[in-house]
Amino acid sequence: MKAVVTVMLKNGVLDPQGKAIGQALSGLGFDGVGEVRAGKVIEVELAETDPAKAQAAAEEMARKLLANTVIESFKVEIAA
Amino acid sequence: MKAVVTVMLKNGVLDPQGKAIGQALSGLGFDGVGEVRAGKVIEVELAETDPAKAQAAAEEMARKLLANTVIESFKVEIAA
Amino acid sequence: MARDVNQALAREFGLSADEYQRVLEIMGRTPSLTELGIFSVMWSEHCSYKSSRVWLKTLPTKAPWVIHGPGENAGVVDIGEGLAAVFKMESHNHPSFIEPYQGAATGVGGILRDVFTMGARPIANLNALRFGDPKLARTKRIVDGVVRGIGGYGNCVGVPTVGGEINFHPAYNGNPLVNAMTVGIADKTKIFLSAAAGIGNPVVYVGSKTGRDGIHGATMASAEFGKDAEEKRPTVQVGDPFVEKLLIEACLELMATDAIVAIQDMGAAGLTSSSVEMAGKGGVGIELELDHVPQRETGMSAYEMMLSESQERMLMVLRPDRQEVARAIFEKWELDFAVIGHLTETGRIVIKHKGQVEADIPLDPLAEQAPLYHRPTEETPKQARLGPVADTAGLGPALRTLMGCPDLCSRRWVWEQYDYTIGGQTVKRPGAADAAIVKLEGRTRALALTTDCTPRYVLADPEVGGAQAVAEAWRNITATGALPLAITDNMNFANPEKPRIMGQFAASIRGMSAACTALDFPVVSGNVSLYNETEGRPILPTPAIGGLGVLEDAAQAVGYGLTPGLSLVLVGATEGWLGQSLWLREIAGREEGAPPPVDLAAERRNGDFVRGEILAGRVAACHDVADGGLLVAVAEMALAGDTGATLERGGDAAYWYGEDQGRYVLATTDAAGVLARAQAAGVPARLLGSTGGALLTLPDGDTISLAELRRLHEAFLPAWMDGRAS
Amino acid sequence: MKAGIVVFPGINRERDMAIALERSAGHAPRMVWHRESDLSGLDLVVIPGGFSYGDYLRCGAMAAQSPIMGAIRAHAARGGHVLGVCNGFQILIEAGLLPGALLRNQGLRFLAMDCHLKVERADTDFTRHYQQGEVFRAPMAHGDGNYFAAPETLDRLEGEGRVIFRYATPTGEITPEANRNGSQRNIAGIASENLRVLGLMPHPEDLVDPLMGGEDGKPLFDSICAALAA
Ligand SMILES: Nc1ncnc2c1ncn2[C@@H]1O[C@H](COP(=O)(O)OP(=O)(O)O)[C@@H](O)[C@H]1O
Ligand SMILES: [Mg+2]
Repeated sequence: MKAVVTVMLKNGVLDPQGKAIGQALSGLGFDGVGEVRAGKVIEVELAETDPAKAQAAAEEMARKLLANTVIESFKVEIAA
Repeated sequence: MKAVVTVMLKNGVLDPQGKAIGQALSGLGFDGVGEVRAGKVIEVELAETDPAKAQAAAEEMARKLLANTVIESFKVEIAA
Repeated sequence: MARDVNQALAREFGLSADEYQRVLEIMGRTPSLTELGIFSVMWSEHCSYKSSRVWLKTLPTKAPWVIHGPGENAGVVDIGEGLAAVFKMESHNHPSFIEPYQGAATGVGGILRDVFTMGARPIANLNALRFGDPKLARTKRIVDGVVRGIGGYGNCVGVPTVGGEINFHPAYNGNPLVNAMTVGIADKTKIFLSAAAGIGNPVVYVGSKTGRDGIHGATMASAEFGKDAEEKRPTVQVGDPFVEKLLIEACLELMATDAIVAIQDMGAAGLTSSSVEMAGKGGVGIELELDHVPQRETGMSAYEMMLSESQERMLMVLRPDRQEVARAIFEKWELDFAVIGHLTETGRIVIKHKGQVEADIPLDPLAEQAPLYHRPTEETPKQARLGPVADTAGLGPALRTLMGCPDLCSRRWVWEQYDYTIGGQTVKRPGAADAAIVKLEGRTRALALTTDCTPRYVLADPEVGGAQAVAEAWRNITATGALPLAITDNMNFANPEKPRIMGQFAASIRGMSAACTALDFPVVSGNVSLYNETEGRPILPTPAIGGLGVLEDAAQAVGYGLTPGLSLVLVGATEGWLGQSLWLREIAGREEGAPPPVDLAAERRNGDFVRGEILAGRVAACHDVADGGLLVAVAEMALAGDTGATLERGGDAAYWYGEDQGRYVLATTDAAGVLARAQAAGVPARLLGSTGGALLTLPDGDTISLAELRRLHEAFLPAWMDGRAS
Repeated sequence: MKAGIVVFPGINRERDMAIALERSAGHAPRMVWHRESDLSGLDLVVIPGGFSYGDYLRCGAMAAQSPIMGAIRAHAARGGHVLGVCNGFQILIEAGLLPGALLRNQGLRFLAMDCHLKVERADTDFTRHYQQGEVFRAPMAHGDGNYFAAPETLDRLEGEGRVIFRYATPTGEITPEANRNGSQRNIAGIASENLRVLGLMPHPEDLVDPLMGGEDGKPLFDSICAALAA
């Protein structure tokens, strides 16, 4: 299975990259662009075949390594 | 609406970051970790209320700025 | 892969009909796809130097201190105390246009490997960059990517980027130049070469895995690949500086043992050129089993593996009894290590894959019958010497404009993205001296490093321009007090099949040769990049020069920053040569005239005099007079030292902005002594003024505060690139 | 004093650090490969700058998870001294030995330049050879040095006197212009509660010799060597 871990900065943590992207988009002439947040996505191929176990394993990976929970939150999705 | 743009390296393009993360996960004792790919996710708040138009705008943003289409591919999802 | 090998395919691979005929003769049969691939890359311009070789051979390459000249992965010179400097420059122009970040990054990675493959620890990187018109959005994107890429790679591998140069000109709009230079240090008795030896010895692959990166695009674009075409499309090479760092450490650790017989980086045309060159140079045969090549992707064919340009890989021939020692070192550094073949006595390269022989080529004819062209040349017509030009601007306004223009403004925005202090040996940083000064760890000895070329001179007169580029590199090293030893070059030109372009190349080489000989400054390595043109628009001919000099005591090095209470002395003759000057272009709006002549005898005499004064401790600061002329040189010295200057009255725009060659500005407490000694040595010199305060007082009495000058000088790049006032 | 420099794959300022330590201590430190687990006998453990694991994912994240961090934690718990510079600071933070986080520089560019640091406390083992409030110059070279922590954490750090260095002007003012990477409250270096674990972004080790352009960084190494001189 594949686990897709999305890691975003928590609310309240300054996101200079998101801000810069937002400014650049407006500069390119895109209208109506509001807040922009930039994050990371990590796709992990897993040998595990049980979705629940895969989910648990990926969450554990996120807590231990993929996200820094001081500043980031994460979300795990399991795909076949 | 919110557009979520996910940008990944194209298949076949070396992903040094994914490779290093994969090795680190194995080193942490996670078993059965296969290929790991690292990408970016950019969430853009849009004033647009028509999902189809939001989709088209976000794709345009991805092509113009968010993704480097020489080496990256992207995917757009629209959330309410 | 179901492609018939025939002349049409050979043509797609870049081989001419004659060249393909020669392949058929050598092989005595129709080559396999893999064989054709090997011939095409080995006989490509990049690997065979078929258009340039006849001219390169005429460059002076010898001196008592040259240990290895051109022909090895990098040049090697004796720098004293049992040490050697190993250095080379290489281009990554085309990849940097396609993908600026990765193109520049992998350019840095590639030149680093050329240096550490010889047993040297890299201690400094430099670069020479040319970009298009700053008014174009595309130029901005390329500058951003290239600068980030050079920093991203160099900073991560931990080699300081200490110098470089940047020009802007519309001729580079569709074809930027990214030339990267690396300098390394080795024990001069422990230089590693690439000639394979020892029949039966193992051929070992180390580093990253092989993917389909950068495989010659022509074949891949064809329809035969069907629906998986997208998957198999050649991909841009992505650099992994982390792996490169591990590779440096692992290779240097292995080089401290006696395991290595020969070693070569996998650069352009990866496994093909490294295996062919190692076996060819050693006069042995080589057999590879591609099944053992570490692979990143599945289903790769022999053709793909042989042509892949995946980065961060090396090929070695080891002593068989040291194989396990070597394996342990690479495993410690978590790098792939695979025995992929052995040396044979057949004189052939044999490639096996999945039980099949995919290629079997005799090595001698592959090398010896490689095409060699004496392409027709056409001389660039001499430009008339520029007549008098009226100065409608005045000295002060011109200075304000020039100090802020893209070609003369501060490069701080660039170098602040490069780690230039890492290693703890950087004695003169970017912006402090005419050449970067990097000390040798644990010693007082230091190297002086610079890159130089003035393409507008080369366009106007390729021979003068070629000589000028070498002379300027020599002058920049001299201006720090160091003794210039040798150069590397990167010959960037347009399409050599056009006689005018080939004529530029030939004339540049003539000029370079004359300067190298007159200045005892031989060429020890280099690179040629041709076909730099887009839609028929050629780049300016750009023979970039990377110079290296040595200083016995780093403490003797001088920079160009002024301090108060000094006299300024100009060394060298000033005629007021405005032809091809920046003043003419930026102030008068004209690009014309003959470029300033280079008098090599005067160059040498003036430089030797200046170096002598510096080493005698009589000079507090020194700057060569280059782009922009004398007044710009003085203004740069004032800004670097945050100290003003008052210039003596007199002189017109031609005097203060002319770009006459062979000149230096010295700041000294002993002007009378300097002038007397100059006169005795037959060197023209005159008092220019004195230093102090926070103003620059111009020869016409006008004044400019350093604060204003600094604002103008620092504004352009941050404002252009980041929309930020400096 | 026995110092050890921990080398993770991708670390690249270990030689600079060794030069600085040797200049102050008079003898060379020990290089400790990241797979070793024995730090016994060391008074000072130093994690130098560089790009451990390529700085991929997050700077310092992977090194912080490596087995030797257990030994470094134990050393700190025993009251041992630890110094983390640049990537070393990022690793200490990722390992939880120091609080907060280091984000991308504001402006999103790598910054290689001299900065000025104001010494907020000259009474620690790392800073005694400076004067209280003294300003010294140090090269910085990083892409992710933007110090961040929740307001409570910042207040606690300040309250406990654990902010050791701040980015300042050459004359000691704490201004936004002096704070190029955008760190909260201009924080450049912080210490643990017992003041024995110090992390900072700039590189005092690259300014310990007149030939490097000055000796502004040397007092830091003189301080720790004197404090730990046996
Ligand atoms: N313009 C030049 N001037 C002098 N030597 C050159 C020049 N171009 C190439 N060489 C030399 O030719 C050899 C092959 O260079 P190159 O093909 O760039 O090496 P690599 O295979 O490492 O890329 C090297 O020894 C190089 O120094
Ligand atoms: Mg090479």
